[in-house]
Amino acid sequence: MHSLSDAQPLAHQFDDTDQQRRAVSFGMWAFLVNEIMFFGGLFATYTVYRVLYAHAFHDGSHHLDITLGTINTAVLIASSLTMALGVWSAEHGKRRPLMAWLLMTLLLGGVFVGIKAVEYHGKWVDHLVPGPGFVWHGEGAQHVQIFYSLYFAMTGFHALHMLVGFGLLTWLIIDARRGRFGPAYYAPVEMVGLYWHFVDIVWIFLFPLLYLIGRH
Amino acid sequence: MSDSAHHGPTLGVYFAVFAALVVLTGITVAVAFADLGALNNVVMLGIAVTKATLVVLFFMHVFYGPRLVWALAAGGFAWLVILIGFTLSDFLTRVAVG
Amino acid sequence: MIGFRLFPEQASTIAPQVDALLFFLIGLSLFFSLLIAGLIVVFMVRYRRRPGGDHVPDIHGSLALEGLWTAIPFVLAMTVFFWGASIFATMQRPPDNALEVHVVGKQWMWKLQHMEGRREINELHVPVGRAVKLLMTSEDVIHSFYVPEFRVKQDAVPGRYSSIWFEATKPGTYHLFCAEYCGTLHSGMIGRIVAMEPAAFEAWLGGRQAGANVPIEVDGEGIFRAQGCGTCHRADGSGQGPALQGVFGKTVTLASGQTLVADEGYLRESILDPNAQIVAGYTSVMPTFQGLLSEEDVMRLIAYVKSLKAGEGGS
Amino acid sequence: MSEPDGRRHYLNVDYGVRSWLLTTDHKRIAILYLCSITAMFILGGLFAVGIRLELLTPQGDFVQADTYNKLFTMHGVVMVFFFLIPSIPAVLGNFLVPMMIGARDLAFPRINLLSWYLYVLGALFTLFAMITGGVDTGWTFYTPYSTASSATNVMPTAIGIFITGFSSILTGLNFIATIHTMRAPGLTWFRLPLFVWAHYATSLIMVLGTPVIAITVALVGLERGLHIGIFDPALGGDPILFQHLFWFYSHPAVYIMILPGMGVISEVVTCFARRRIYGYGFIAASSLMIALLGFLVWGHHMFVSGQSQYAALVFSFLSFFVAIPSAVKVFNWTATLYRGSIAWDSPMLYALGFMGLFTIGGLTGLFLAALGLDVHVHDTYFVVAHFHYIMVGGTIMAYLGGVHFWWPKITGRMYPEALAKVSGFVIFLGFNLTFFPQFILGYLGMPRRYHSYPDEFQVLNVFSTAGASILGVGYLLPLCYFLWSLRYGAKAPANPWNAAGLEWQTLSPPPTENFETTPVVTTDAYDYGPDGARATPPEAAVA
Repeated sequence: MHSLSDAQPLAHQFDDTDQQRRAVSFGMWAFLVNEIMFFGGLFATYTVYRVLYAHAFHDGSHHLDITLGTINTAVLIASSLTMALGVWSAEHGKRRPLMAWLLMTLLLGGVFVGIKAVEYHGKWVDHLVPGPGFVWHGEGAQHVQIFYSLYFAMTGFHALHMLVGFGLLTWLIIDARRGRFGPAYYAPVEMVGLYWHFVDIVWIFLFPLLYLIGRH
Repeated sequence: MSDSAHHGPTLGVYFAVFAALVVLTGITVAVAFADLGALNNVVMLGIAVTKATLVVLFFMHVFYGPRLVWALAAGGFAWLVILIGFTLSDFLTRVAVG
Repeated sequence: MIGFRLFPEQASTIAPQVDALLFFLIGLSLFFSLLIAGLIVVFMVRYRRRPGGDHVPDIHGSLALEGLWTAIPFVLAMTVFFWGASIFATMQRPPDNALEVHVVGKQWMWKLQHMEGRREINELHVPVGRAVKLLMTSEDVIHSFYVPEFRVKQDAVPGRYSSIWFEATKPGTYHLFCAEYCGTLHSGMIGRIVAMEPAAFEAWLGGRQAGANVPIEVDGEGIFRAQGCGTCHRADGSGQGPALQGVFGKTVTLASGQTLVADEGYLRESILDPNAQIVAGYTSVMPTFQGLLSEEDVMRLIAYVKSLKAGEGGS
Repeated sequence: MSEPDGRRHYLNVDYGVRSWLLTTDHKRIAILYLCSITAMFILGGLFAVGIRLELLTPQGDFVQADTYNKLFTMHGVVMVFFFLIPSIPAVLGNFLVPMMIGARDLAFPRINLLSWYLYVLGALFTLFAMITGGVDTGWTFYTPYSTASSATNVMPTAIGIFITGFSSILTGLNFIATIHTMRAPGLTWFRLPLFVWAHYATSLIMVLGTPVIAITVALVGLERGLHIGIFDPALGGDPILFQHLFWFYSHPAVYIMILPGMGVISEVVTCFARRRIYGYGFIAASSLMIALLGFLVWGHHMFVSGQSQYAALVFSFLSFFVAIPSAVKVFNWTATLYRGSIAWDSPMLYALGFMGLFTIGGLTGLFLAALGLDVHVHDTYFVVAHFHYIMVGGTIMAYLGGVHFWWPKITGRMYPEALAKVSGFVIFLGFNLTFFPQFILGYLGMPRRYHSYPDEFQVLNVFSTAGASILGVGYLLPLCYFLWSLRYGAKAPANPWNAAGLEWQTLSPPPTENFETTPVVTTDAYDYGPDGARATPPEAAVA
């Protein structure tokens, strides 16, 4: 009597597909608002310490690799584009392009996380991972450590969201292969798209706040 | 409201937004190396907000979507401002003890 | 100490003010609770359901009434706000001639020192009729210095200074509580405030341990020497660090171009984290004294720096 | 709970364990929550018994200081995160929101089930922390005590709260999407029952506030586990920042607890006074105002913490504004009684008890919002008394009133009315005896979280403990007669109270699909009409 999935063509609790689509879209947006506040706690912490320890934050930021950061920004923006094109393909019933764009998105996401891993490794080698092993030869070591604590917390939670996105994309690609999406039903693609763009937006703020401060 | 999802942007808009995002990323990196004093932060955040707005409006279809979604997206950012603003109101107005 | 009671003693200048607001609020609360409770009981009885007589009028609401009972709470709330805020403002501003006492909280005791040097643990002697200002910090977790009979309370926060003041009005012995939960023996972190007549206080201050009590700035000066601070902070300004004479309370310009007032908090930071905010014209050569100095020693050092007046040769 | 007449309803549609653990029916999930929060309430209550026994004597001789600290911490954690926050929304809200708006289920039934599993998982982590030694930080987890000083099980508790937070968020999301998109034809926003409005406002807080506490406890966990500096002053952090982030959620969380209770009161008072609610729009708007203002006042928990005095002024100023919508609600409920036809049934008695206790709780909130006065009573028993008047006198009274009101609908059985009345009086009496003396204790200066205390506070503490034992009996009574009623209670008709809400227009217990045909709404809420009769007889709508 119960449908197998909330995202079935029409779940029992809805009167029609239009109501279902509105509910799903609305729920997703409300979820993203919740996500804004989740990262919001980190952004608030960042802002306070940035104001208190501006100098140390600049010093800490100088040890981030601006080239890798910029490349990663471009990669993530590109993945947002491919995701948007994926949604467009689904909406227009183009099955093969849909799969291609989703795969491309997954690939670009993989590149992003790969580069992030390289950066993390570099910080590990340079003893810039906060904790007992943190070494800083310069002023305000404690405050620089706070910068790195926030760097790892913020990019870490962001990367965690990317990993969740990988799972969602994989699920979409499998379903797309089975030909489950078309002009009449592509809400899952659209919803994962919203999620992916949100994760992109978080990075759009993280990049300047972490990499670009006090460079002049 | 119900048909909103079907009136997404054209492919041209997607590529234009992508181009704008790339250009803005370039600008923000370039500006970071210029010394504009306090203006550095303003420009940096201004560009980030612009980029985010582009993504929200076009990639996430809010531009074409119902007002309710506008309200939700705006409400989320408003709450972020409350959190950060009121917290900072403490840290920025602390004065000497006694 | 004393038997059962329903109301705390008023033993400070601020206590009657706080209590006046309390009585106003109790009056207000009684009025509204009795009004609501009374109306509920009257309506319950008067309009209780009777068999067959189920005739109720169809009332939706009244804009005028809604306006009225929005406006009345608003006016009352604003009255209470301004009243409470004005008392708070008084609590925040110690008189200029206040005696100073240093307070360091730690799990689970209060360590106090008077400027004249006398140290106390879990006990504070103060004179009646003279404002006393506490400069407080904590060695470990957050504590809170609370004297109910004085109606004052302030958290002692590790890593920074906070402050309260009070003026005792009645000689006597009062409670000192830690009001911020601080671990196992939180409820054992209590003590006494002993308010004394001024003459008795003076006698106590210099009294029993006379000779053993050196003024706090002298203590501070000893630390200043022992740590070799004077090597760089020379009185004539020729050292690697700025001269400290007259620096307390002055506005200083930092290397970053910002300015700030050199208060206790800034001096503390400059000792424990010297490179955080360097005065313009100096370089970051000073080592940190974190771990080398206790919070009490840092306070003594600051007392010494405060005692250095502009134009005087240090030592 | 079998039905002799053989009619199919949500309870007898299937009996297997799987049919419960894998259900996506909002009504069954509500029952799952009902059982789990009742278990947590009993656990939290046992901790309270320990606290009150310890405080019977001043010396601290019943348990060790360490044990006492764990008792009040676990009492707070269990009651706040695992009972009060889910209580009305997850049980009554889950059951009733879809029914009140004429829907077959919530928008996302599987996510609803996921919420319950997250709740259970979070509870298991917290129980694990308690069984393996407990936690002693206070439910507030203030740093640096929680990150650097406490040697107890902070981590598993923090993980438990983190996970339960997501349960709460998902419930909120579900309600918001459901209320927006799934209302029955004709059910416009201004015809919604105020219970639904209250849950809508509550859900906004859950979605906007809960993620902040989640990330905050995550940071506490990171700092504690990896010794990275974020809040610990010894590592350059600022412990006051933790308090900001904590109260950004935890103050609005008070409204998560009380707003749904206010929703219950609006339903019960109208039904038993047979009156249209007085000032519908004002009560609905006041719920939203409380949700909004609730986010702007958190700093009033920090007046003596070392927060900037200017920030303190702003937070105090805004705090007084919350008093206004709360007062508006109480006045409107009272006005609803005027010239009504008031029945003294037990749900009504609970509702009136709520109004009295909430009024006292709300008014004493003014004492705490007033800066100069708060300095004295902050962190004393005055605060303890105040928030128990709101959370126990308010929320639990409303929760019990609601359970009595909807029990016939939920289970299809009537409970013994006389016993329900008795327990209502016992609770009211026991509650006041327990917590009123604490106002006096607080003003006298007894700090909260004290294991031992000066002798002069003993008399009032003895009163409090005596009251608590009466209160305990009061809470045990409903537990007994509700269980009894499942087997021996009289069968409930579809609408035992002759109430107007949509949920009463279907059978008791309702069928799995709630309504056999989607209802069409043509009237405002609480349409008891000039003659005290309902607009539509219940059986008509079902048939």
